[in-house]
Amino acid sequence: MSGFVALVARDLRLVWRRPGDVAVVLAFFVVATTLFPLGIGPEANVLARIAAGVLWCAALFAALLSLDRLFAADFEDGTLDLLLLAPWPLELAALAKCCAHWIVTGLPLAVLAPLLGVAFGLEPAVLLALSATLLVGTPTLSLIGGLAAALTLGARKSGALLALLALPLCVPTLIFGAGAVEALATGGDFRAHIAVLAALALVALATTPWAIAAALRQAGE
Amino acid sequence: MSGFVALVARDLRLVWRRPGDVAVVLAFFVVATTLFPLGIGPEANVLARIAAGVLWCAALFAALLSLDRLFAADFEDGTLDLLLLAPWPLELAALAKCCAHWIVTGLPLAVLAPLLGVAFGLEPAVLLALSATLLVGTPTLSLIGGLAAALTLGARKSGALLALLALPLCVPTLIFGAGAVEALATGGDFRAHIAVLAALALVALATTPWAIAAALRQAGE
Amino acid sequence: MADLHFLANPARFRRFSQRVVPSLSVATALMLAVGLYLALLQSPPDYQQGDTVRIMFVHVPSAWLAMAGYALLAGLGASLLIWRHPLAALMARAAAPVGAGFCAVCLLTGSLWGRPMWGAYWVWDARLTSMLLLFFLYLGHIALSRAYDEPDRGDRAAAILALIGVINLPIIKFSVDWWNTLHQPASVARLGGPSIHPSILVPLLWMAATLFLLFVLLVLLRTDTEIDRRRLENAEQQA
Amino acid sequence: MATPLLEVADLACRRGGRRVFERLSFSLGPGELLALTGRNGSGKTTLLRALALLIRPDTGSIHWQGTDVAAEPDAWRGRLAWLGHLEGLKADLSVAENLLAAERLRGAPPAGDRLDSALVAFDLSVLARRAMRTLSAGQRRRTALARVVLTQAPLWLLDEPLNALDAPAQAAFRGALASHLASGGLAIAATHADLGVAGARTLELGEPQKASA
Amino acid sequence: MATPLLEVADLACRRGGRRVFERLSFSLGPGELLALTGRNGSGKTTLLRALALLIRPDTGSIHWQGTDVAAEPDAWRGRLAWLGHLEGLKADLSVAENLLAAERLRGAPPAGDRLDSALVAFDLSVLARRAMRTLSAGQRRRTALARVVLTQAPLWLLDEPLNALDAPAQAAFRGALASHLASGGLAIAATHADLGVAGARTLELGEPQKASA
Amino acid sequence: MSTHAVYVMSAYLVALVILGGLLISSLAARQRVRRELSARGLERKR
Ligand code: HEM
Ligand SMILES: Nc1ncnc2c1ncn2[C@@H]1O[C@H](COP(=O)(O)OP(=O)(O)OP(=O)(O)O)[C@@H](O)[C@H]1O
Ligand SMILES: Nc1ncnc2c1ncn2[C@@H]1O[C@H](COP(=O)(O)OP(=O)(O)OP(=O)(O)O)[C@@H](O)[C@H]1O
Ligand SMILES: [Mg+2]
Ligand SMILES: [Mg+2]
Repeated sequence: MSGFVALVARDLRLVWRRPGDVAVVLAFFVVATTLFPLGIGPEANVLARIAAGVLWCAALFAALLSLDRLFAADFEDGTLDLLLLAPWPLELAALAKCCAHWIVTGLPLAVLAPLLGVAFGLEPAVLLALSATLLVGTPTLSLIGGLAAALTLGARKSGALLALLALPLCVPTLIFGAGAVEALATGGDFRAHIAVLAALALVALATTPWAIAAALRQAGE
Repeated sequence: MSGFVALVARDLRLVWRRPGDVAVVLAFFVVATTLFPLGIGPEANVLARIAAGVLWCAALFAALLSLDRLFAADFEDGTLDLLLLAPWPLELAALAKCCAHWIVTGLPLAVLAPLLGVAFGLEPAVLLALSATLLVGTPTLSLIGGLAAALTLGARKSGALLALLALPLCVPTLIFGAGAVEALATGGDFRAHIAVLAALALVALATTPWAIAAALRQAGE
Repeated sequence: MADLHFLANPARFRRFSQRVVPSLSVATALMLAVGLYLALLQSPPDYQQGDTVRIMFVHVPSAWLAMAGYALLAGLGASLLIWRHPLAALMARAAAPVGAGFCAVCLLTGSLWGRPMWGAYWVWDARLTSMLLLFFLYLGHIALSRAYDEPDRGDRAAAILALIGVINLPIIKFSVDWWNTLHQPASVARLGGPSIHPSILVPLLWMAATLFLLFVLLVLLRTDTEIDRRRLENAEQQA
Repeated sequence: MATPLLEVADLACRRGGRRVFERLSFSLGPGELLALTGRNGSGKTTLLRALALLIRPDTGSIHWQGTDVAAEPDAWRGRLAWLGHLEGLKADLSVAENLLAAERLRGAPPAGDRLDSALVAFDLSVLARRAMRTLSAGQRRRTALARVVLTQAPLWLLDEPLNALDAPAQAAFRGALASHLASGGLAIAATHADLGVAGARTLELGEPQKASA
Repeated sequence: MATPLLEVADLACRRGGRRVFERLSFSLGPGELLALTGRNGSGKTTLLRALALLIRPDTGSIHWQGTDVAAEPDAWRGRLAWLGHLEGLKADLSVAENLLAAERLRGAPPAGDRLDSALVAFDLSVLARRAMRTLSAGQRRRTALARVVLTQAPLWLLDEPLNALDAPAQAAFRGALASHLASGGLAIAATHADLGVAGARTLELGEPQKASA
Repeated sequence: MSTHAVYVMSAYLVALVILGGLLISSLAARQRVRRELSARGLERKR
């Protein structure tokens, strides 16, 4: 357990040493979101209609973009060997890395998204709902993305490969995340959507750490 | 000149060694495009309305995702030092790298995009126009993305930083690319849009190689 | 020594496949000839869908085989990771493109069916979408297993992916179903109901059996090739 | 010879389908150093990684105090200190932070004044607060050696520990190694140079057929 | 001493705001080897990078046959062979492909049978078609040395060339270096070990105040 | 066949191309690998 805390702390410290990295992911989120109005055109009714979907897609891309180095840096400089040699379960280490990743991306994304939603003309209640879905949904993205990052360790061109592996697995989260916001806006069952999101997060939590650990072990060979 | 050809050939050979890499970028393009209907919902009229914007944005992301390793691999294994020490202009080397990148991403993206357009319910003429705009527009993306990749060399989390740097610079291309398709669909001036796209490509060609070379020299220090 | 260990299971597999493949090929070819006759000539046009119903005879079996194929990948993945069964890796490598191929057939024939029936090659319907995502899962598996220099590592990484993917498949299917029912376009026509007329059911089942045999044949052939290829690589490395 | 703590029997490994060594057996008692030598590509790194359970050997067994290490991998890992070709140091953290983080990752409490003495031993005190990325090759290597010393693990696995070290740093390493051995520790080191420790045993890896000791 | 080809005058470099060396002057004639020695962090790598124009020196000048190299950087680069801490080899290409690609990148025609002799010289013939990523540390280093030999450049800049090499490979390197020098080439090599070349000059870098030669 | 024959025929054609392509490429790969094996004097065991 102390190793878990130490690993989260070390990753956060590494980020703290370069606060720009988080800023960059968030900035990417903002820029990507604003691209769509540029590509699509400024009609207000179309924009409000697609806002939740676009924001969720942008959050997904932002999370994935920041994931490609999750284990790669440790792999390339030899730290992964040290993690593999640490005398406590690798599954915990995997979880710690994903946890740190969520703290520095998922959490800020959830805070930031409502601000962008304003630009798409969303209602205050919908903005809150957007934030809530991201809060519940992004841990799943970090876990699934972490698995994809571990699986692609040592493979070349891992950026695009990672996205190819992670995106289909993230689809349910995306659907229920954007769907929840949509449900609130159109009078559907918001609660049920959030419950499904939470269930997805639990499934991911129960399965991915083992898979990530297995992937890391074979990357170390 | 022979060095230019050699560099393009070497990069293409590296890709040829792993033909999957190109396939992966294209697959990412396809997967990313399909995410939007999933986030936004399946209504055919909304989807057709936003198709050009979404496809252009997805092409942009695909190009950027595949860019993050453009110089990074050469940087990390010391090949960049060798390029810097090669007795011919670094500007040519920069151009060669971007050229190879365009051949393996921009070109296939332009071929693939119309097929995806079908899923959004676009007309045949619009599909052709989409392909044409991508053909003229993607070289600009490769050049600008190459500049961003060079600027972020040695920075950590370069994936997101790269995207952040490149995206704003790519906005004009995106607007005129998506705008051209839109213009054709709504009876606007398609020719004028394409002309602007071509002009943007020429400007990029005339400026970025120098900037990339400067950035690479900087990274070598 | 190690070569013998490596070949222990593959050798047995090869004896088996060599006995089966010739008769299997003949059986598949004969059944295909009969099946095509049943599907294209003998069976009557549907009263509602006209001749397009004939697309069903390839479309539906490919859908079944594509789904069964991914389950096979997951099973092979488990047997590679848990029992380190050397043949499992080779067979997974052989089976993934075959499954992806059947998935592509299902998607494309479905599209070609959709155009006359729905007026569009593609609609964002639940079934279509989840099939598309299955195709992506196949692509990810294929790309991952070939993304490494050491084939063993690609095999194991892909095995992990297949296991997680198969957990996710029902989740994907269920979520896509729910997603779609929110905005279901009313125009989606669907044959079905409990009673399919025997004049359609017979060719359908016949083609399903035929394509199943083809699937098995392809996997056997490709596994055989993978064994040889692995031996070739080993020989190259030893040299 | 002291009673063997570590017993390796009949080990065989392959890399990329090629047999690197086979029928390799040796044992090591407290206070003993085993120097791995051999041509480039003879399998020194491979052997070290197999001992650390980072790669799975083809055949063979590794026993520590009579029990198979594969049975309790976490306990075994707790007994190892590892120095690879790659140093495993974060470019963005300072020397001291890197050492502290490595200790904590092993689950050990922060090192306190042991840290200071390790820094002094490898002449790193003035560099302690410099970011790793600004260090020279030898300075990085010294930091990695300080991490090895800090683990207080009974068995050191070292891959070419003298690489990039200047003469005083080599002497510092020899001193640290000697006191590790004197206090009953074990060490296995791959090297092309003389480690300069009296009474070291040597295992020369060669062509697969020849390897044994 | 032969007439100097390379003249370095009053060179000073800083890294991260810290002065590494200053007032460094030396000259080198045909057939001469300059061994850079000094403590870890004394600036050997920095000096080599400055000579290759990879970093910009604070003050000072570098002349080749009397002309300032900064005036014609491309021509100067054509005269250099570079071996850094990092090898600059592509993990996905084979040994032979890496060597050919490096040659072509220098703008030279494909090396032909020179390639074979370089492979033979460093005992790489059997590895020629193996992908770089499957090689051991020393095998990689030998490939990098073969690349240096292939350039046929008059001035070799080598950063710790003996790293990770086994004894036969070290001998092969010494032989290649000797014949390079015998044919009138120049070489500057940072090293902590003895390069084993008779008549080599040594430049010891030290604390900034002390550096000069 | 009547109105929609185009779609039916192209559906069967697509299936033929994909599945036939799989079959042909499988056979070709098998031939190629076997030839290389025997070129190396490694006749197939059993
Ligand atoms: C790209 C488009 C399409 C895709 C991806 C697709 C996918 C599928 C899948 C996965 C199944 C198997 C379901 C199961 O047995 O569990 C299936 C069955 C079926 N599809 Fe499609 N389909 C497509 C288009 C169409 C069209 C246009 C029609 C006709 C209007 C159609 C009619 C059927 C029928 C009749 C079945 C069998 C129904 C049953 O036995 O449950 N499909 N399709
Ligand atoms: N990842 C790999 N894939 C395939 N073969 C490998 C791999 N790593 C090493 N090898 C091969 O295994 C053999 C042993 O390599 P190893 O790294 O153990 O050698 P070493 O004794 O450490 O050599 P060096 O002195 O050069 O470091 C070498 O022939 C090498 O080419
Ligand atoms: N990127 C950098 N930023 C700041 N300082 C640096 C950087 N690189 C090196 N230094 C510092 O400059 C000095 C000289 O480093 P250099 O790498 O030239 O040493 P060196 O003589 O090659 O040492 P070694 O024998 O360890 O390789 C060292 O004190 C080092 O800490
Ligand atoms: Mg080694
Ligand atoms: Mg140095």
